[in-house]
Amino acid sequence: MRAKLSPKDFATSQEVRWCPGCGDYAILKAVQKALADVGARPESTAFVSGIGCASRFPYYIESYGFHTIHGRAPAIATGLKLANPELDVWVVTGDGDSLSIGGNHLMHALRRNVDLKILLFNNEIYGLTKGQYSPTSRVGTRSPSSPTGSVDSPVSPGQFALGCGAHFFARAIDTDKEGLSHVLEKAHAFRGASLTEIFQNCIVYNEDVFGSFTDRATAADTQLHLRHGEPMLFGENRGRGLRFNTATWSLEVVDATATPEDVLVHDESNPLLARLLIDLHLPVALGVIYRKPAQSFEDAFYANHPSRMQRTRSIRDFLAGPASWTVE
Amino acid sequence: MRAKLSPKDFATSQEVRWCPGCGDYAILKAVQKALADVGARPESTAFVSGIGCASRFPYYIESYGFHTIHGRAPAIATGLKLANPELDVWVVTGDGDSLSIGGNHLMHALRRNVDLKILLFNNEIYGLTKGQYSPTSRVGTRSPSSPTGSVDSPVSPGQFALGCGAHFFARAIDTDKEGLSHVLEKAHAFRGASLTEIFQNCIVYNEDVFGSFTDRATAADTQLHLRHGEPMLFGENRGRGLRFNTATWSLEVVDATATPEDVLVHDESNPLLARLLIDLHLPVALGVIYRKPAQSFEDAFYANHPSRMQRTRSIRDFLAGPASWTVE
Amino acid sequence: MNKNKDVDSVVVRLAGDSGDGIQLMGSQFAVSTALAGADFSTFPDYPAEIRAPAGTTFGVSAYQINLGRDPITTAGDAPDVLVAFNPAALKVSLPLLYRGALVILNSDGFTARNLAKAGYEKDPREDGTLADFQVVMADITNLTLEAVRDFGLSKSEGGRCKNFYVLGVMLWMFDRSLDTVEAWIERKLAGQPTIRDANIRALRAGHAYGETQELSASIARFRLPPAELPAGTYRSITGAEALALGIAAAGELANRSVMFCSYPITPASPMLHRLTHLRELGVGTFQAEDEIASICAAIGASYGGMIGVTSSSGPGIALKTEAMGLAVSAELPLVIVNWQRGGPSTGLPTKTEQSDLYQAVYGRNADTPLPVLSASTSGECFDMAIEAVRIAVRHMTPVILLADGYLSNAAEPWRLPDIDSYEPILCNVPQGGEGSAQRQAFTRHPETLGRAWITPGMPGLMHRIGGLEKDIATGHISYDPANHQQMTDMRAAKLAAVTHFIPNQAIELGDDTGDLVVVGWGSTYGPIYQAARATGVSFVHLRHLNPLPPNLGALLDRFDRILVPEMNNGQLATLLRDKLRVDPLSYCKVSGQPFLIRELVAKIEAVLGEAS
Amino acid sequence: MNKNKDVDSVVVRLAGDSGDGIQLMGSQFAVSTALAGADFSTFPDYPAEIRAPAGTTFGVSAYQINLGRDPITTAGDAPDVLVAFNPAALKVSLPLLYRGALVILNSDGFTARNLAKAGYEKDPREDGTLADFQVVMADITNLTLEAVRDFGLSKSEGGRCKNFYVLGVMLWMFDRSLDTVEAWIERKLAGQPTIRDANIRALRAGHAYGETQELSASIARFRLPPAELPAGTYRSITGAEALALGIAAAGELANRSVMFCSYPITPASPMLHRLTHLRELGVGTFQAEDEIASICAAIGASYGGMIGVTSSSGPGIALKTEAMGLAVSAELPLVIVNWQRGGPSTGLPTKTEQSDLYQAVYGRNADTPLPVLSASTSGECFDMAIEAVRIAVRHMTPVILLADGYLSNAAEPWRLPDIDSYEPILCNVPQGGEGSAQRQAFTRHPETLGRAWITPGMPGLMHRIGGLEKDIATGHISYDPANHQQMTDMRAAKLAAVTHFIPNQAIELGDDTGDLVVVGWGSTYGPIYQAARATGVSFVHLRHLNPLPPNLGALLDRFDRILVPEMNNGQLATLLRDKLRVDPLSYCKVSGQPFLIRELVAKIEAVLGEAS
Ligand SMILES: Cc1ncc(C[n+]2csc(CCOP(=O)(O)OP(=O)(O)O)c2C)c(N)n1
Ligand SMILES: Cc1ncc(C[n+]2csc(CCOP(=O)(O)OP(=O)(O)O)c2C)c(N)n1
Ligand code: SF4
Ligand code: SF4
Ligand SMILES: [Mg+2]
Ligand SMILES: [Mg+2]
Repeated sequence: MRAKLSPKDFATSQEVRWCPGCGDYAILKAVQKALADVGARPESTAFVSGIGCASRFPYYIESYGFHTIHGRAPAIATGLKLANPELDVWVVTGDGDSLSIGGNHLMHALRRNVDLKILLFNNEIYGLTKGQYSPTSRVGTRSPSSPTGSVDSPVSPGQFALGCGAHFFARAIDTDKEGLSHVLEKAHAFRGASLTEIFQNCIVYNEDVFGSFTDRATAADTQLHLRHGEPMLFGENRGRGLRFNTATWSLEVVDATATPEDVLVHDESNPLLARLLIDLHLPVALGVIYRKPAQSFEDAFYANHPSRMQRTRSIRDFLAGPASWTVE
Repeated sequence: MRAKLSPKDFATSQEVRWCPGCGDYAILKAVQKALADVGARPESTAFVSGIGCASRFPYYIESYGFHTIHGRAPAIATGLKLANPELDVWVVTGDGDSLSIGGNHLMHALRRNVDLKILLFNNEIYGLTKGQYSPTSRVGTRSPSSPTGSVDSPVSPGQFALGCGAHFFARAIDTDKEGLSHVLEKAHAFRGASLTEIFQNCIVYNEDVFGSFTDRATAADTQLHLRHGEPMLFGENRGRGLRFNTATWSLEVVDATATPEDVLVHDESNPLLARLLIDLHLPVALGVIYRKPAQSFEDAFYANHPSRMQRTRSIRDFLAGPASWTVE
Repeated sequence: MNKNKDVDSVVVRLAGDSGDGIQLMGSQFAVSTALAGADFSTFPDYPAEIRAPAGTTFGVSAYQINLGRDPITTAGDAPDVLVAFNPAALKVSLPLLYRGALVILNSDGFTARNLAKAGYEKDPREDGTLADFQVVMADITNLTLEAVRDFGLSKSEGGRCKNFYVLGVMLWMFDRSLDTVEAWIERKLAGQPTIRDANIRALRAGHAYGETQELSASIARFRLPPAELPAGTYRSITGAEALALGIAAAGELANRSVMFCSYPITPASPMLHRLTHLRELGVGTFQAEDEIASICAAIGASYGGMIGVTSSSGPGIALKTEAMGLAVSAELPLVIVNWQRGGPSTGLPTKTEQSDLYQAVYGRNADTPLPVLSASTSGECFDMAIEAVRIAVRHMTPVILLADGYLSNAAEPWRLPDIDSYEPILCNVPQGGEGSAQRQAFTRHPETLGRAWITPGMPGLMHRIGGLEKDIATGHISYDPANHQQMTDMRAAKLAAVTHFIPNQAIELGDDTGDLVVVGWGSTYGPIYQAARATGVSFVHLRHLNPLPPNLGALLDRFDRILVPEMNNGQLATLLRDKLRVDPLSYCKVSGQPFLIRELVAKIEAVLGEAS
Repeated sequence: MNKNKDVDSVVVRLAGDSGDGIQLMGSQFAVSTALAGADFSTFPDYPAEIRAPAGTTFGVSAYQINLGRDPITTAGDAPDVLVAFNPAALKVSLPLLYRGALVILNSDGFTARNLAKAGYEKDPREDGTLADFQVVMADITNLTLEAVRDFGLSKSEGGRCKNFYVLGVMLWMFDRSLDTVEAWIERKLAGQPTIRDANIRALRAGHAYGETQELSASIARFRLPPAELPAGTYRSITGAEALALGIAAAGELANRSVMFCSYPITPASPMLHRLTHLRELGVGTFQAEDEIASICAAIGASYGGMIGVTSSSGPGIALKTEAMGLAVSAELPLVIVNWQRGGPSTGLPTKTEQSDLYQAVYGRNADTPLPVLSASTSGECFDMAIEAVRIAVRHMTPVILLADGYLSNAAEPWRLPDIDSYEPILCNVPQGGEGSAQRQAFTRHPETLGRAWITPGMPGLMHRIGGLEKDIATGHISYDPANHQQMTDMRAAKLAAVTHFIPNQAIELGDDTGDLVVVGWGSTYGPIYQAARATGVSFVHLRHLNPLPPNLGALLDRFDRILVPEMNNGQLATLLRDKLRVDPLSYCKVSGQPFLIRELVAKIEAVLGEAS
């Protein structure tokens, strides 16, 4: 059996070119560690990205890497997976790359359930092009292209993914080592399309846009870390929990010490619960929000292919077609 | 006040070029009737379509019409709406046009809530290109491009729309005059992006794919016609109803005569209920499934525009810029 | 009149409603013709609507076939025989006919309603419209219903057999056996025995109808001399079939699997459909969500080590141009097949044109050179597909192969190739070499300038590629000015390197020097061949468009004048001016229809007439 | 040494980390220069990374400015003065300098770590690397911190003021007043009083530093003669600003609102940003989800009666080509601005190139002709924007306007135009006319061939348009062969019609006949102008690329040889060969950098040297 690799083994010689203080650095570290922890092999791992600051990622991971074109990474990764289903393929993308120009390919990769681990670095801004608002920017975002505030209502990556028929959706914060490692490992273990939204701080163009819940000081009250099969608790010594109000069809916070029986247990296979959790604002739901295994696209593709993409006959047998004749 | 127009007034001189027996004919009649009923004016109405059999629609409606390119109708209609927000703009599209190549533009039109009445003729097939499977085709669909059956799991127009943040989603059957007229009028009355999925029979390439619930004989048991604020009843003399099972988070059929109090009342503003209704198979939910008014994109755009797109100053005032100097 | 007419070739046109099964009838007639040893060429001409309203002129579906002694290279300028199922079919076909042609009409189709729909005020059968033609009228619908009476089919079901009834008549007229058609019906309709038997009955009845007085009295049967095709085994093939087979064959020659990624579009779809039946050849087909996704998936497949192929027609190719740039920059093999159609925009989807040459050669942002090939005949699509894959993997570059709507549907006899006679296709497998994997990935073969095809999964060769400019030596990102110049020059040199691997341009017909040479490309081969043959001028036909064959300049210099007929507004003429500094005369036809031989003959004679 | 140096022009280059505020400092220096009446031209040169790691060579951000007596048309070949904030900045800039140039170094930046990062084994300040230069070293960081000490800023905050400190020094060196800069700081930093005051303090301290012995002893101040610009009011302007203003002005001249629909991309974004500030001019900006949506929204806006404009750079333009075909087919006005950048693919996003000419002229499927224009200087972007809109609405066609990354960012003095001197832009409003609305919508103006611009909302004129071929008379869908030929000819004729409305080509410099003429287009205007001036050859610069000016062929025929310098691999040369049958010499530079005057002079002299 092969020697276990360390995070360093997944680092390249290339100088990292993000702005000092960019959340991408923390994500890079976490991914390198996760790859080592899950025992990934560099030669059978590929990182495919689009264009954007986030999409520079492949240059910094010692594996196969393809920095493609804006918005198309899921489509290129789909082709790669069809050519070699055994590869461990990660897609790294930004909120603009995946939800602006790339929305269609993301939708189809998700609904087909192609076995791709998609990491969406959501900083709610177009970083690389110098800070215009993105499809995840909140209404009123002031940016070079919206000096008086944006008017487009944003799309929610989670709601979008589930609407497309995604089988896996998780969330983490760039600098939350533990939470991020947890979802990365779960995503890696999932054979199918997984979308992991990572709240990433763009220190230059959208600093602290997630401050309301990423701030460590208040984390206990603002973050809900989900675990399948465990009660949804948060707050100081996990004193509060969530309950489903059947009258309003919504989640509400309850005193978990007073009425523990009311507290919902997280069921990652419940699509309605997932949708409620995605929209939750205080606390913000983190971890694996939805997970429902199903046959992956390439597995279905190969299962449906008579020769599993092998050449079992020669072109000779096909040239003559239905009817042929001979001329002496 | 102007003379009320009749459906005939919305017919053009052009020979209709669909296959005999195509569901599109019934939709055309219904739309012409609806336009007359709601008192639409031909000069302030525009139909914008993409490419496909469905997208031939504008040629047959006496109003302004733009038969554009494949998948782009929502984007072109958005520009038209920005140029003239008072127009009554309808987008006619097919399942391939809107959810295959056009998925991204549909998503953005919906999340921005552009005031477009989008009619999606879903026949679960690419008609115009001679019958290949589409993104709404069921797994196993045999077609010229999937002789042994398709392997892609389909996307649900309704789930997709809600996932994108749509504010209006309705459904009807091509040949169901009453149901179709009802949703067309509701869609017309909604200022914002409305997506109306019309189950359309492609008699040539996908005949009767919706037969299980469009068959008139069994309609009572297979169709649930929704009305906001009314109990969800169906079946012979509306003897059955739907109840929300809080344990399984799902809808279940109950005997409405026995336990009327259990029967859910339709609330079109409830997004969770909407998602349950969209996935319901027997009966199939028809009518306005979800409706949540919000400011339309162009209204927000104009409200945020200092001069509401009028020229209130001259270029003269802007030429000099921040600093200028004079050379004698 | 004598019962048998000896002719060298006959042009038959079958025309009716989209619902009349004309295309099927035509292709079956072609196969029977072929099996009897005649050379032939067909031209299916159908509307953009799936089933346009019955009886309308725009709804007419036609199938023209030219059969006889070889070389038959076009479907023929003008039909000698027309079968019209209704007035609309007569209306649109009549202008094409020579005087004296035989016109067979389905009288049942000539109802007042249909006459009106076709825009006939008077019945053309009575007002002298057909005076110049030999007319035969038959109540085909009724005769067919008669024939299939015992099967208890509904009137409409029974009526649908009439195409086979007419086919029976045609087969009698050309003295062909019914066997192949019957075998085909047996196969196709095995599932519906009644329909099957009814159709066979109709076919035989039609044939019998010929034998009997009614017809044989009035018209002659055609007797065609056997074609003098080179010895070998033949089949009838369309361009779509040949290109699909060629791609699969290339995979076998390269010993790689093929991933065909496409999005349906007229007239490219038939290739996708065909490839779904070649899966045992290691061919996979992926129907993507759009053209951008399809080329991207093909690029991903090539990156993964398979031969990535994508296909579309003009509007879809336009959407692929950004990704082509990525393939050029990342230096990945890829074949892009363009089945050209009438434009601009949606244009005339079912009509043919060759107006995407500009787009293929010049249609990308930045200096992004890539090889461009084209196929001249349906059968040649096979060889050009192999050539395209060969160039793509040899030079590690995307290659565009131009075909068109005419080739996609047109059938011709095709001599089965001996696959063993083809050179294997060699891939640039990593040579080891020194330096980092990054360096190795961008180490180029000295002659082809193709880089090593290193694919994910290979141990120890992990590296990064992308669309940013790369250092020519290390393969890492580089914005260095001098390096960008070197890389730009390298990309130009790589295209030029292709020149050393392609054959010299041969002359199809005529002397290798003289007053006038006609230069063509693509599906205009057929009509130009006949026109050059008729006028005796020299004829050069291009298959390699970018780069052009090494000797082409010298070859053309040996002629005083160059005439370039094209189904576009002069795109090859531009290319020749640009690359060879010659100044050809353009003869452009942009009507969605192929050139007629007589149009070309007239043009050539006019040019010869002018003092050079 | 004497304290004052009289010179005609000086080239200054400021270089440091992306984080050092070089670009800001440069543009402020430019404005102060301008206000003092000097002519100038700037060239901002920054990395693709937002804030590349400090101290790295690829992270160097530079701003070069050439100032002095007019005509200054380039940022200068080689700096006379270099300010380097760190070793990396020195490393990348040094090769550009002439011997004897003045080099000002920020000693604080020369730490061992930074020297290593820049790849210096030895300290260039000590190993003789700078022997040929006049070197001044100053602990700028410390001096700055010193200056702002009392504001109690953190070390990093304080350090960030050093660009203003250096700006102070430069203003002293060129004898410029501090007022404009101070005013600017007051405005921009009104919100942060401490930072504001600290920066002003730093600025003054830098200026004072010059006055004091330390500097004035060692180096000379530059005394520049006043520029001899034509009388008028001037401002400093970049191409992005000028093009934005031009589009808004065109809207005013046409009395229509403008809808600008775009998707951000380097280097096109600045135009989008600029237009968001012109909304009171009836300009709207829509940031679409991608390039396809942006051109489609612009088409929708034009269909709705506004002037639809979209913009991008090469990769984004590639995605727009399908929709351009729709605009050509539907005959709607539209302006597409392409800010060209280095390619292929993502290429070198922040570097300039003019390699999208092929794409603009030939880059669409089918025969889809459309007018193509280009801007030569930052200021000229204003007039060309108006010309583009004028042609688009006059002929009812999409128009491509080519600019590039250099123009987008380069600033120059611009004489404010008198808007009243511009012809109003007339729109093809429906003329009533007879026949159905469908017919009226496709009734064309006899000279322009522009159809009537009928927009939804107009009573009684409802009609249908689309991308399928249309009957030339009725405007209804038509697949008729003859009609398609007529429509294809009409589209070609419409492009040709533009020729009658554009000015004859003038000669920029030199005789109108002779041995050699240099032909340029786009942003190469500046360097070619100077090179032609220096060598005395004739110079022709094109603004109308498709169609070409009516007299161009005749004009070029009056010269024995034509030299075409381009920042691409010979694209204009192809166009001239194709359209004018001339055979120019190409001089190609594809390094992402503008031509240097000396490169062009050398080339011209070499060409003149060869016997013609
Ligand atoms: C076809 C194309 N369109 C536009 C661009 C310009 N562009 C590059 S990255 C980007 C968006 C980046 O935003 P995001 O995806 O959120 O990534 P981030 O930089 O924020 O990490 C854009 C618009 C491009 N490179 N290519
Ligand atoms: C860019 C482009 N790609 C592909 C096509 C071919 N095409 C035309 S319609 C269509 C799909 C039609 O399916 P759908 O949208 O469901 O409409 P339907 O015909 O079923 O009503 C396709 C693939 C095209 N016209 N343009
Ligand atoms: S711009 Fe923002 S996202 Fe991009 S590298 Fe800098 S901090 Fe990170
Ligand atoms: S193909 Fe299908 S959808 Fe298209 S017109 Fe015919 S029946 Fe209707
Ligand atoms: Mg982002
Ligand atoms: Mg469909």
